[in-house]
Amino acid sequence: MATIRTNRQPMDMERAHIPQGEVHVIPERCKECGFCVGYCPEQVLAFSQEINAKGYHYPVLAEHKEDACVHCGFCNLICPELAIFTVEIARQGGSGSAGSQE
Amino acid sequence: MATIRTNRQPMDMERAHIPQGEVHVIPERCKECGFCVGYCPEQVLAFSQEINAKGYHYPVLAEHKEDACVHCGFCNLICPELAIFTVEIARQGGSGSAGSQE
Amino acid sequence: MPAARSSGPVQIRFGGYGGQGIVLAGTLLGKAASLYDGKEAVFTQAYGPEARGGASRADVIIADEPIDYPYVTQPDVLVALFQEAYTLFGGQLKPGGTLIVEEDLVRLGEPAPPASLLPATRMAEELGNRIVTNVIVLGFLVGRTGVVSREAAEQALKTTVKPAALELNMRAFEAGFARALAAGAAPA
Amino acid sequence: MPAARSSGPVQIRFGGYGGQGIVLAGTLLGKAASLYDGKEAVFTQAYGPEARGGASRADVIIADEPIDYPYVTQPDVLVALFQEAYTLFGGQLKPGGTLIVEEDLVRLGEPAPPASLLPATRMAEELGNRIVTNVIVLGFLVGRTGVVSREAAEQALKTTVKPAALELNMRAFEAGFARALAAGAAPA
Amino acid sequence: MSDAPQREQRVLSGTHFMLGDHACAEGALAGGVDYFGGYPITPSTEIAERLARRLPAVGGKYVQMEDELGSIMSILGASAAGARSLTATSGPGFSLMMESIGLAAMMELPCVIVDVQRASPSTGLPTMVGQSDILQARWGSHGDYGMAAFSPASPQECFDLTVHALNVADQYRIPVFLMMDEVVAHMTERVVIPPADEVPLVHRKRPDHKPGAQRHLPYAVGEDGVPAMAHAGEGYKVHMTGLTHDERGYPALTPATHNALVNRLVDKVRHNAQHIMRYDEFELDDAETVVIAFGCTSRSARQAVRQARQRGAKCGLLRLVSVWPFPEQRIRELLQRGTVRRFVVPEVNLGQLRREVERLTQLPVQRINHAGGAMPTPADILEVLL
Amino acid sequence: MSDAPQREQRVLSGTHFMLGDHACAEGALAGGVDYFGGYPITPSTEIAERLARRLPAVGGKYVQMEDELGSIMSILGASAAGARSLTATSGPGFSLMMESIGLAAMMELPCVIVDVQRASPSTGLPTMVGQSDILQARWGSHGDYGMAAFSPASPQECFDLTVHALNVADQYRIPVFLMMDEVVAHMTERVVIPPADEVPLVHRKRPDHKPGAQRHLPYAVGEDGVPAMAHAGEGYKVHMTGLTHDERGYPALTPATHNALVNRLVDKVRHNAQHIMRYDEFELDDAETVVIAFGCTSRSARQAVRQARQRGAKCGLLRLVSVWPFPEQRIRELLQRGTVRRFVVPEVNLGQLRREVERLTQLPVQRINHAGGAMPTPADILEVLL
Amino acid sequence: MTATSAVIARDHPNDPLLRSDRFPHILCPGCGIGTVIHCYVEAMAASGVPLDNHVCVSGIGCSGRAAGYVNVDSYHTAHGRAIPFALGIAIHKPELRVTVISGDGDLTAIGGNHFIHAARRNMNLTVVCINNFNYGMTGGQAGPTSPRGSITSTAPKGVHDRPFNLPDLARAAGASFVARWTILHVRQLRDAILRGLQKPGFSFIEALSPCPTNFGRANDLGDGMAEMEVYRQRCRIVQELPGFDELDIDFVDEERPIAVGNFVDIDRHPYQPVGADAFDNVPNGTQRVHHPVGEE
Amino acid sequence: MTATSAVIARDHPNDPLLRSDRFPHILCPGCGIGTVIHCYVEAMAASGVPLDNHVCVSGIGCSGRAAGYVNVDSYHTAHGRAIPFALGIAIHKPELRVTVISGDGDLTAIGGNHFIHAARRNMNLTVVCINNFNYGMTGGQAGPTSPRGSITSTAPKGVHDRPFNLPDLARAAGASFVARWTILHVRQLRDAILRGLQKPGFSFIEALSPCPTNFGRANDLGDGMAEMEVYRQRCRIVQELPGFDELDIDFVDEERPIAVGNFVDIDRHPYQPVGADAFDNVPNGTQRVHHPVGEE
Repeated sequence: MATIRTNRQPMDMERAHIPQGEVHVIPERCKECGFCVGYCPEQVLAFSQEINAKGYHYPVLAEHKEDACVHCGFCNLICPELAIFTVEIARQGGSGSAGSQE
Repeated sequence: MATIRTNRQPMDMERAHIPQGEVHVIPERCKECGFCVGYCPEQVLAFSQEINAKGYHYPVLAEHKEDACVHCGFCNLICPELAIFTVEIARQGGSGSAGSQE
Repeated sequence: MPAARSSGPVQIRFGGYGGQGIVLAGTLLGKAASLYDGKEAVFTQAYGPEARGGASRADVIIADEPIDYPYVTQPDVLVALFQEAYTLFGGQLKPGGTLIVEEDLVRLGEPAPPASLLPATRMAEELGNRIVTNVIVLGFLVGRTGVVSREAAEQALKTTVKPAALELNMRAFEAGFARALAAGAAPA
Repeated sequence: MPAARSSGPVQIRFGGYGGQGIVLAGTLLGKAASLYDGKEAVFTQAYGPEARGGASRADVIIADEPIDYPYVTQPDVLVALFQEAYTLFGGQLKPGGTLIVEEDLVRLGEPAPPASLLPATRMAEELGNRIVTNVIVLGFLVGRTGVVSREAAEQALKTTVKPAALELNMRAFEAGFARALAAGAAPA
Repeated sequence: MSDAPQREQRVLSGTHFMLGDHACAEGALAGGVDYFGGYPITPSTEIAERLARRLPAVGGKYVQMEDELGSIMSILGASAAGARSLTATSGPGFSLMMESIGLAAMMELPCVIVDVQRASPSTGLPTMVGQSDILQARWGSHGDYGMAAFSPASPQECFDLTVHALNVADQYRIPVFLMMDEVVAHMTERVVIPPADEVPLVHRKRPDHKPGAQRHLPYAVGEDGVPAMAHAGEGYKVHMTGLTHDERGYPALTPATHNALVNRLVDKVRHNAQHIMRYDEFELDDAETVVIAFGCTSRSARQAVRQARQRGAKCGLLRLVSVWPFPEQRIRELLQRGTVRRFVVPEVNLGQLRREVERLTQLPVQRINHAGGAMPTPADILEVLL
Repeated sequence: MSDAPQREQRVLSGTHFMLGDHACAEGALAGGVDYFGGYPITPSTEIAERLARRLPAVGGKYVQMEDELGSIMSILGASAAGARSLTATSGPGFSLMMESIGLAAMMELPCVIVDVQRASPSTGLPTMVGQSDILQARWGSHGDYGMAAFSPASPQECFDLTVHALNVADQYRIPVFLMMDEVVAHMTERVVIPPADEVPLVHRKRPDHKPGAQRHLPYAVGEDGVPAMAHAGEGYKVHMTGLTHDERGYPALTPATHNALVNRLVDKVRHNAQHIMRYDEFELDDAETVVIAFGCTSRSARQAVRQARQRGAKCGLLRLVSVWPFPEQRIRELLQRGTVRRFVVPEVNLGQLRREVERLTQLPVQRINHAGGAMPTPADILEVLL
Repeated sequence: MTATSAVIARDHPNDPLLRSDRFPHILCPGCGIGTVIHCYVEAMAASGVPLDNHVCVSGIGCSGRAAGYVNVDSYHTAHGRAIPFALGIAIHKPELRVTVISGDGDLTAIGGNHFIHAARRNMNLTVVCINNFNYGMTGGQAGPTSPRGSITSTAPKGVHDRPFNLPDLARAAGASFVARWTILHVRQLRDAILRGLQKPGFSFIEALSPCPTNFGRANDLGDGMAEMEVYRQRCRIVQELPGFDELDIDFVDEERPIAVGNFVDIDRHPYQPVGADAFDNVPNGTQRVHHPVGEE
Repeated sequence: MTATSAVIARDHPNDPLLRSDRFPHILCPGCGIGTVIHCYVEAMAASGVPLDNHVCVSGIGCSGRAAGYVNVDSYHTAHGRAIPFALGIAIHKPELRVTVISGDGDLTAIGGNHFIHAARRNMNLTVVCINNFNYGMTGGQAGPTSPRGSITSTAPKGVHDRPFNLPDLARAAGASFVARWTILHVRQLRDAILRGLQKPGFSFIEALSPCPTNFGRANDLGDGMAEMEVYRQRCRIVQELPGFDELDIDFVDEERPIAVGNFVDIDRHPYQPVGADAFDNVPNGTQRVHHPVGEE
């Protein structure tokens, strides 16, 4: 699925500072709607191979995206199940924000 | 009460021909609202001295207005009681349409 | 006046048209009896859309004992303030009952029954305001029948009418009451 | 299979999740019995918003006599098409009743009760469309228990399924039925 | 029935394995319904859904209204224009229809309202069974009025009684209620639909004079108390009002007119109760215990009676097919036999119809109640019978 | 009662010559009403008009709603926020309120609904008397639920019973109906309003713990079956639903929960019937004929009994002040004396409450009915008594 | 020379269009409901639709009595429910032209939901709302059209909430023809009703009318003529739907004009019930059409 | 390298704002109601109004379950009647900020009358209408917001009548703040609700949401993502309320844009109940105010 362009910039994004986020997931709440995976501006997420108790594939970090989260909060707010959120952490070196360069 | 100027010309009025009307009244229907008397464009009408069975003064022809009705139909349509109407008659000579010259 | 003096219930009916103030007259009468004469009283009136512009009625029952059935069935006293009221209610008056009519608005017909004729509207106009026609009627009724005491009626007026209008109303009541006395009836 | 051959009512419960088509399976079974086998049958299912996405059930009772109470209380036959259905309904099965489970989606646990294992989803995929999982299950059930005749079931299919899909459904029924026979059960 | 071209078969003659709700919808079609106005509500929605598909295909009209207030008023309007009309709802929607049910009774507009009862009060258990709108059906609108109510116990009866309800509504010009319950509505069983020409249809009485020939009096009645009905658009210049009215349909605001009118509205049903009423007897001949039940509960009751008989208990079942009129006379007859010792009334409510039984007898009336969500089982009833 | 500054006297202590509708409004004020939401309808409008003037002047709120559906829901919302709240209507509006009455019962939101009965069904005779919503008050909403209904026979009782109705609603958290009738509403008599501190006020039970201290369970009950009520805005984080619910107020869609809940709702009234109920006895001691009457009709009945006694007829009157709960037990007691030979039930309807009497006895129950517009006169009743 | 009598008549030429045996009607002197009834029956006669194909439906209230006075099939229904009743007739017999005449309280307070939904569906209905700014039948309570500041029996110190702009509401809900006139503008009113009768879809005509007994007496408009004078002095005819506030009626601010006119006249496909035919993709778009209605 | 797990959590930071013991909720996968609830609780927390002063009221239907999931005083009332229930609370305790969250069927079909009247009065209420174009709870029937041509269980051949333009209807009825967003526009949606919570008077926020189980399945929008993609491709943000037809939502015409935005934001005096004070002649006029809401 293609990266979506939301009509506006992510809320906290500033040119001067791109925060790094850590993705937290509550697998048992997930119903695999795909909103977080589909609309993460940095394409950080993918579906799990495992299923939860109800049989749903929940979000995990996509390949090579372990450091790509910019803590924009979009996945958190759009999740209808309150099953995902991000926490800001100290930015580590690396190419994590590649996805935002498209 | 002053003559009203309705926003538009009476329906059937044409410069070429001013019809003459004969006013018919059903006194027992009248409740003396005054709409016909108040808004006759030719000020043809006045209130009766007599009252009907319910105690209301109904419309009669005003002094010197016996021939002034131009059969515009306004009194007919505005009467909430269907207690008055006009009938077109052959125009007689005289100063009947003085009211329209104001 | 027999009905008024009896200890049984007295039924009074006012018949008038809108604007004549019979509802207030009835209320004042009932209030006078109930609150200031230590009697029982109930007031009722007719309601209904068809009644508009037509005859309406205001009924009072006054008694020494609690009143069960609240409606006037056969008036001991009938006050007819215009023609239609007399036409409608005249036949219901109890034999020997008291009939009071607006002298200028009611024609009793032939043979005319015994009646007290009261030019209430004219009297009100003489007092300066047609609006007190009803209180003149009330004063006359009290004077003529004694169903309530003069004091009770005046007290009812005082506790009901707006202060600014009280003086006029008291004069109206007095005018009606005086006319009744002049006509020869003795209050209870 | 004792329950199926007895003249008393037979209670069949399908447990599955949305999309597995158990409502159609139950309806077909009831229709076959009721319209084409000359028996009495009633079909019921569970409703409710909380049921969405969770386990649902489709129940059929088949009998020779009119059926009064319409609900399955203790299934003679239980078809569990995914784990939660087995968990919920497994304990209700009548002692000695028939248990049919989706081989790939249900783990029977230890000690495993006697059960017919049916890889219905896989079989449907082999036939080209998972949508006929339910008809494979039906074919197997009919072959395994004989609660309705093969002819009646096929007739029910013919009068229910859209013509374009009939051939696939008939193959699916046949596949399920054949597997039951291969597994050693004799139809009635 | 509309003359519009019918692109599908109106009467689905044949033998079907059919959901109760769908059988009701097919009964509406076979019974000649021209117009359905409705609003979705569980567990009646399947009736609307089936009619949304089927009714237009046979020349009828389906309108999904904005609410139940609109639903019932639209079927009354359609009825005034000559349609056989019907709506379907459940408890909360039924409550919303109460005001207009009074209008139907007062204007004498035939209509059928299906109430698929669920566990109540309020929102309750929307997907589960109740039988607790039975007294509401009788008394839910303000004032006294005539009505009838039927309660099917099977999908077959959902079909049959919908037809009957439409006939009764038309014949007596009253609102008729089909008091289904969720069990019956959501149960699939064999339903036999007769050939179209064997569906019994009774239609409303129509004026015996042409429009314009004489003044039409919309509420003039003969001995049977049912006025002939002229429809909108036929030239009779009908007037109808929910106010107390005279034969002309004009407001006549007097106690005497009101008393005569309302008594006539009630008498239409009372005097024809034997024609409207339906019930079913099972093993009653020597019964000492009489079970009185209706709708889904009567299924458990029949099974319980059967089982109790096997164990020697002298019991029988009076199954109410019509709940209103209530078969008072039949029960009095049973009582006159002198063999009856007690009544048992199982219901999915806290004891509504048992009150009617209590009016008729001082014998014990035992209640078996569930407030809703589940019907009494045969075992529940058997326990009381033994 | 609101703490807002009161610019007028809330309790109009003293002796008045007052219209029944106005006495009801003054009862509402004296009974502590904070919120009135209403919609005009004859013959209840004078209640609204008086409260529109008086309520804001004592710090309360009057809202004229868009319809009766809105009226009742707004008083339920106000009740949830802690208000003593009331609405007033007449038959057609009462019918429209039926759905939400079920919500009031299910959520256990105290409220008082005044129904000034007029001649019905439908629009009927809007300005004339009826008593034909009495069974509707009991059964008009879908399902079973607990409620109470009072029927005043005088302006004084309009005052007194409005206060009592508010108390009962609060104490048991049920909808309470004041079933007035047009005669009583439009009658002016002496009304004595006690000093403010002598108006008997009973308020709803409140949580015995502070918000946040522990989890608040909105529907946890003790022995009396009535849950303590926390209000919106107090921090208890209440949840309420019209669905079948558990102690937390959460939906709990099982038959067992439903059965327990609905039985509790009904038992709140049944178990406290003796506290809620009011009736009045007149000349009953040796009565062979017992007249049972309520509202305006009881006035004619009392007069008729008085007159019949004068002529030697052994009769008496059981005047129902509470119509629901119906005084079953008292009637059974009367029956046990063995002196009663018959009952006479005059009503301005076609025989509604007489059905309740019939449930309790096989003695003759004679009806005196008028469908509406006029009440039975003393002579009508006397004729039957002699 | 003193005033002389007009010709004394016993019948009115329009009597056949009316249930004239019921005249005089129950409405008060100075009330404009009779005028609206008169405009309706004239429009009906001029519509080209046979009289037997006209149906009139009313709700409850003074204006709700209208159905009882017109000599066509007519139904005086329940409070607020005239529109769905009319809808049932119109759907079952599409050849009939169904007109709803009722009051502001009936149609837009208790009946507001049916009003907006019938407009949304673009039902084949002509709805004439006689707006007299209060509940007349019950004695003058405030309603959703009572102008701010007006005195009523339930707003003794003045109405606080703002009234509906009914033309704007009707338009936003989806009506095809929307007009407002007063009963002083009898010809325009009649012609607007006529336009409504001839036009497919949902037509809405608001007719402002005095209620001297209740609204008038409480608001220094003591007889019908006083309110008519306000109309005469303050009404302004506009051709397009004015802005939201420009449509407000305000009796307190004496400078404020009252906008009247045929505001909306667009073509949009009228309602059809759920059909056996597949949805035909009729463009949803609308266009204003210019007809010289009421502008003779 | 394969995908790696994120941090596995048991609680969500917003759990205290929710009745998290009831999660997972009963709503279907791909349904957007949970997202709206999430936006509401974030707006609530950001509003500056103490949490104890927030009240949430819902009607019946899938969206009506919203009240059951938010950890404030919350009432799940009767179908269509959330607004008058909320009104009673708001009038009796003006210090509370009452939000109504419910569905399109609940608020604008059966509840349409309360909706327009609350807007007319300019009640202090924030009304969030989750519009999923059909009745979800009962299985996908057509409603007053079902776009023309959409397939539903009661319109198997396509809906014929046109849907409401809810923003235009709300504006014409009198709302002070009117917005429409989709659940893809989560931040704008949250901020619009926040604006509603902070603004006196009647705020209306329409939140378009997928209903994959019913509406989606019947209309080739088979899962939530399919409908989200429509939103992504076709939504256009506009600043002023567009014309009537421009607000229409049309899933048949794939070229048609869907207008979203904060359309109306005006100051108009909020409702007060009938008061003891005389009517104060607050000007009725309105003015558009410019707040950069939801336009971060």
